[in-house]
Amino acid sequence: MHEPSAITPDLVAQHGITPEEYARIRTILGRDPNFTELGIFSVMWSEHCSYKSSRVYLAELPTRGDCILQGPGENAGVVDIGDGLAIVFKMESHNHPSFIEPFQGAATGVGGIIRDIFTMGARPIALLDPLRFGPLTKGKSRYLADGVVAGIAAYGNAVGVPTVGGELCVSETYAGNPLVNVFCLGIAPTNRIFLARASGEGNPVIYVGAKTGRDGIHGATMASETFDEGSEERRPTVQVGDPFKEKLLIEACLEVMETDALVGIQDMGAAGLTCSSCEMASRGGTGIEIDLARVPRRETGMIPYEVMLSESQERMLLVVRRGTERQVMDLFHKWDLDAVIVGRVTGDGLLRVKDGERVVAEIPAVALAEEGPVYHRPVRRPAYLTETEQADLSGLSLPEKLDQVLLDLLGSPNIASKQPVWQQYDHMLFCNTVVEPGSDAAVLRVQGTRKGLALAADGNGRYTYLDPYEGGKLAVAEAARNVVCAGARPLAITNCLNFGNPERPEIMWQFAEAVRGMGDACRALQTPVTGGNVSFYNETLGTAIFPTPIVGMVGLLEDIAHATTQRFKAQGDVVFLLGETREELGGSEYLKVVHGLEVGRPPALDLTRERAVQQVCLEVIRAGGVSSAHDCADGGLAVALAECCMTTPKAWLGATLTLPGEMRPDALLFGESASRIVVSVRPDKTESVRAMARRHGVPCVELGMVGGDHLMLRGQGFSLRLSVEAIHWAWGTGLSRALK
Amino acid sequence: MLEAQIHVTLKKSVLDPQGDTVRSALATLGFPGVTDCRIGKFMLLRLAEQDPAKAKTQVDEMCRKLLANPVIEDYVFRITEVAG
Amino acid sequence: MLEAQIHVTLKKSVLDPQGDTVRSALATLGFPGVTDCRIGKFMLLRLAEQDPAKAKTQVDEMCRKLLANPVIEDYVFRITEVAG
Amino acid sequence: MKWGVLIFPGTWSHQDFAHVFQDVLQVEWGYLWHKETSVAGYDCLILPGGFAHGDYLRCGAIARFSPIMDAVVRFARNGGPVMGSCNGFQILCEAGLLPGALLRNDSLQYRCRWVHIRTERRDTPFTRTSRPGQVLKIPISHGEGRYSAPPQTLAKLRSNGQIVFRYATPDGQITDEANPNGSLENIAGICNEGRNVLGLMPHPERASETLLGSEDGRVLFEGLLAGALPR
Ligand SMILES: Nc1ncnc2c1ncn2[C@@H]1O[C@H](COP(=O)(O)OP(=O)(O)O)[C@@H](O)[C@H]1O
Ligand SMILES: [Mg+2]
Repeated sequence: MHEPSAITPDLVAQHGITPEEYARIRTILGRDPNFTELGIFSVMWSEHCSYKSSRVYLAELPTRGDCILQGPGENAGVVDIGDGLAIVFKMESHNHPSFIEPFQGAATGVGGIIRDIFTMGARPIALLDPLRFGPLTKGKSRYLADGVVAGIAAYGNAVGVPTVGGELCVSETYAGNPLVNVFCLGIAPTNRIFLARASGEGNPVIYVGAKTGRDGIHGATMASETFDEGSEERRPTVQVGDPFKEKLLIEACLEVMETDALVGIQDMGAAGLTCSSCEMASRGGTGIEIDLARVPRRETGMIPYEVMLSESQERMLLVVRRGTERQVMDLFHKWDLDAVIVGRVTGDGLLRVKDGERVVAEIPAVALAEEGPVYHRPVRRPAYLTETEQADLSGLSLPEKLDQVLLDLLGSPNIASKQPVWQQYDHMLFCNTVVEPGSDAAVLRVQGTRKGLALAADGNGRYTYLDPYEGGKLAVAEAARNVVCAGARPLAITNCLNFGNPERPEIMWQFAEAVRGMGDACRALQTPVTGGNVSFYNETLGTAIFPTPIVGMVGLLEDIAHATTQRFKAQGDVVFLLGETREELGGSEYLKVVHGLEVGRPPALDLTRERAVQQVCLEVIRAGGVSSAHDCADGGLAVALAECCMTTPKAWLGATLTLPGEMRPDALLFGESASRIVVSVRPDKTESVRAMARRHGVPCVELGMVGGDHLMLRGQGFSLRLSVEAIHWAWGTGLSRALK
Repeated sequence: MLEAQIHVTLKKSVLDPQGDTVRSALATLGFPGVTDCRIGKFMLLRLAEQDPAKAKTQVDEMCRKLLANPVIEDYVFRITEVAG
Repeated sequence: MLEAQIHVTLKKSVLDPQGDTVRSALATLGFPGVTDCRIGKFMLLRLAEQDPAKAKTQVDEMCRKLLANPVIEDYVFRITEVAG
Repeated sequence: MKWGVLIFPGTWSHQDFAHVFQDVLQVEWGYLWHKETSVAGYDCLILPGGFAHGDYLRCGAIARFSPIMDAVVRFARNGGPVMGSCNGFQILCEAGLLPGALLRNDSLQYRCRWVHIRTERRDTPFTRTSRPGQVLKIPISHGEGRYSAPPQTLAKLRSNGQIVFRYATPDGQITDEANPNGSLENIAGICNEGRNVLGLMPHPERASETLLGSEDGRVLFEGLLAGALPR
């Protein structure tokens, strides 16, 4: 790359900088920026790094709580779980890179989120991978799905962080823009959390890890653009992940953190060296001076612009106490990692970049990191809503063979077992996994304590499309319900908000509403938001994806003995439904799979009721005698009950159940009314379950009994009977059949 | 019988962590004189096609469609006559 | 400058499921005429050594020691002069 | 009885073995860094799972040249018990301490799941307290675990009784469906002629507590803990 001789309006525009933003840059600098500075501003003020469109809304999310040690603003949130331990977690998207190169895009997404966690001093112990693709029958979507899953497996397995859960949803809406979100959780002593701050004038700044190449230059800017036909050409060099190097970085950084040398640390993620240096300085209220001539490089002839903007993976920036640099570098060398002093902390508040003696950029760090533009973009309620809301579902024809409908639903990719995915991920490393993938939430024990953690990721794009506010609420509620079913009290969330182009008022409205919904649900369920990620511009050729907020929920079990799974355990157990079923078919999987419709309103969610249902479920689990708990979500009650039957293969457990309710059988069986949980309990516990439900004012019906090798469901106007073997076959092979 | 010998390599600018690791392993093993190491794939395809010109078109298409990933890899190939 | 081009392939007797999978993927893609497919590794090493004969001895040793596993793999290589 | 757990760059199961030794079995143990050159003071060596050196080139190919491997080879030649699990098995094969090689799973995919393995031999220090034909429920987690060996090697393994574990159904049948990776003859673990070096793909350390789903893996440690070794 060559440095252009002049900063023209064209060049400014190519950097995604508006004329107004450019004017601000001139005011900040008191002059025109040079090319390197223009590049630096363009990445730091990109949507991806500056959150310029979303900031005003995110500010309304609840972020405080008794157990919250660190909310949004650092690399990841930190939550106190007692016993001197804290959990550190966050979710991020890697949608755009994964579309360009699914394997490497997903792999580097995993690498990036893991760095965010160990940067804080925590050992990463779990990953979740919420994924969205187009229908797997389409060649391109298949290719993307295969590549993404293989990339996550390749990186996660090699780096040694188990992937204990996730999501896989397919829908036409993601065909031109898949979603690859990755959640990571780590654990750290409460008194040894590290922040990304550069303090102490004169302290050395150390560069650690992989050498810098031309990878991913303008990755952050790309994440701030939609795809069109020209995207292929503007493609930056694809970043390739090196999980081996990352593993060494984890171990070496955690080892450095045990000394008292470290002052601040940040990984080089989006916008690489630029972002890590100016954010550390800005947060520390200091300046940083770095010399690019000392930066280890993989390629020759790189100009300062390229070195500053490179997104080469597996690199970290450290500030250490003066006098400890030798000790720190020796430690990295022990792990065969490059470690070089590239600069020092200054007192002038500037990010000063030198190339040898020559100063190539000089910008106030705060201006880059904190004073980026903030937009109140116009919002407008989308017109399609009038149509979808008014859809009349009462005239919908009732399928004749409801048992076949149930099998079809169980075999549809969104409901079918995701084992073909998660069996490719190590999900047991660290000997913590008490509940493996395949139940409502994964449960990990916390070594050295009696505690456990439950993790779940949820988000329903269709609901959010049909009603963004309710969709936002429902995502939080379902995630919380999932960890509750595992026996855990919901603690806090992180999120990843995947939306279209925020410059379109309809998209901005969807965003604003969804965030408002999430905020309300988080307040009601007392699960603050510890951080997250916004991914805009998820569009191809002008068509946006369904607005898809994904929630990563963490719950705490005070006693790991309460860990519960969704599967029936014993003949003779009594099955209860907590919560209420209404005639709500809008936005359901049934409507889509059987009738090809994505209309109506999503199920109504009463947050007070939701909280009460969750409370009852937790209380009955803690009281003992509960064999299983499973929330009703995609596919409704019938699907949830069928899923409960799938115990270990060849040890089938059916049930004979009567579903009360006076409504269309399909609504009763497959409607997705919120706030419902199926529990099975020992026969001697039925009275106490009823009593607890009564105390919380939660509807609680006894459906019947576990036993036999068939699932029998009876109700007003229907009766269906399926062998558990048939259920298991439909559900167990659904995904692999879709992939054939 | 025709055989296609295909070499698929990472593009120059793309990081090759495997090659780098092997290079440093070789250095530790007493071969410090390896200044660069890149690792790619080598594929041997037996073809039913008898006409070398047609085979060439086919193999090129196979490479573009499946055997190489154009985003990060380059490929070259040769068609030769081998004993069946 | 000298460059070693090394081919490491699975021994004939060793099953190559990857090759088989690629072959059947090619068939599905509309190339039924691939009767066999074997996949191996291709390595390019830049050498500091200037003497081709010495380079040859060195590379052969590298292959025996590290680059190929004699239990399952065969190797061949060539040393060529390339522009630095 | 002191257990030594080796760490190569990229190893990841060492912490799990340490956890089992420390918290479950409560025995003496210590880590051995790959750059060390002596294993003095240890009675049994464990080569744990992971991706040593990223498993680049071939699994275990680079790790076998670590400085510590000379000491491991000497220890093994003197009859010291050495167990390699997963990546550790791959390293032992590359190092020539065990015959054969581990190739890419026939599914071409990584597999992490519970399997059952049948104990074929009780005349090793690791399996001597197991029941005849005991079936162990134990997890695997690997992308390259397909055991392969030339026919002569395989014949020798058979005639010497070196095949210690085979993938089996829960009731001990050796079937194709029970084979998770396409290993020859369902081989899950083998030992050397001296019977003191064991390699297996499954992870005994992950099956050492009922809370995690199985305690069957403990049998592999208990044999050694049961008392003096018959040398
Ligand atoms: N991409 C994935 N990676 C790992 N695990 C997954 C993935 N998709 C789904 N799972 C697991 O499969 C199970 C069912 O997922 P899902 O149907 O989304 O659950 P729910 O409806 O309860 O949220 C969960 O345990 C989940 O963690
Ligand atoms: Mg659920």
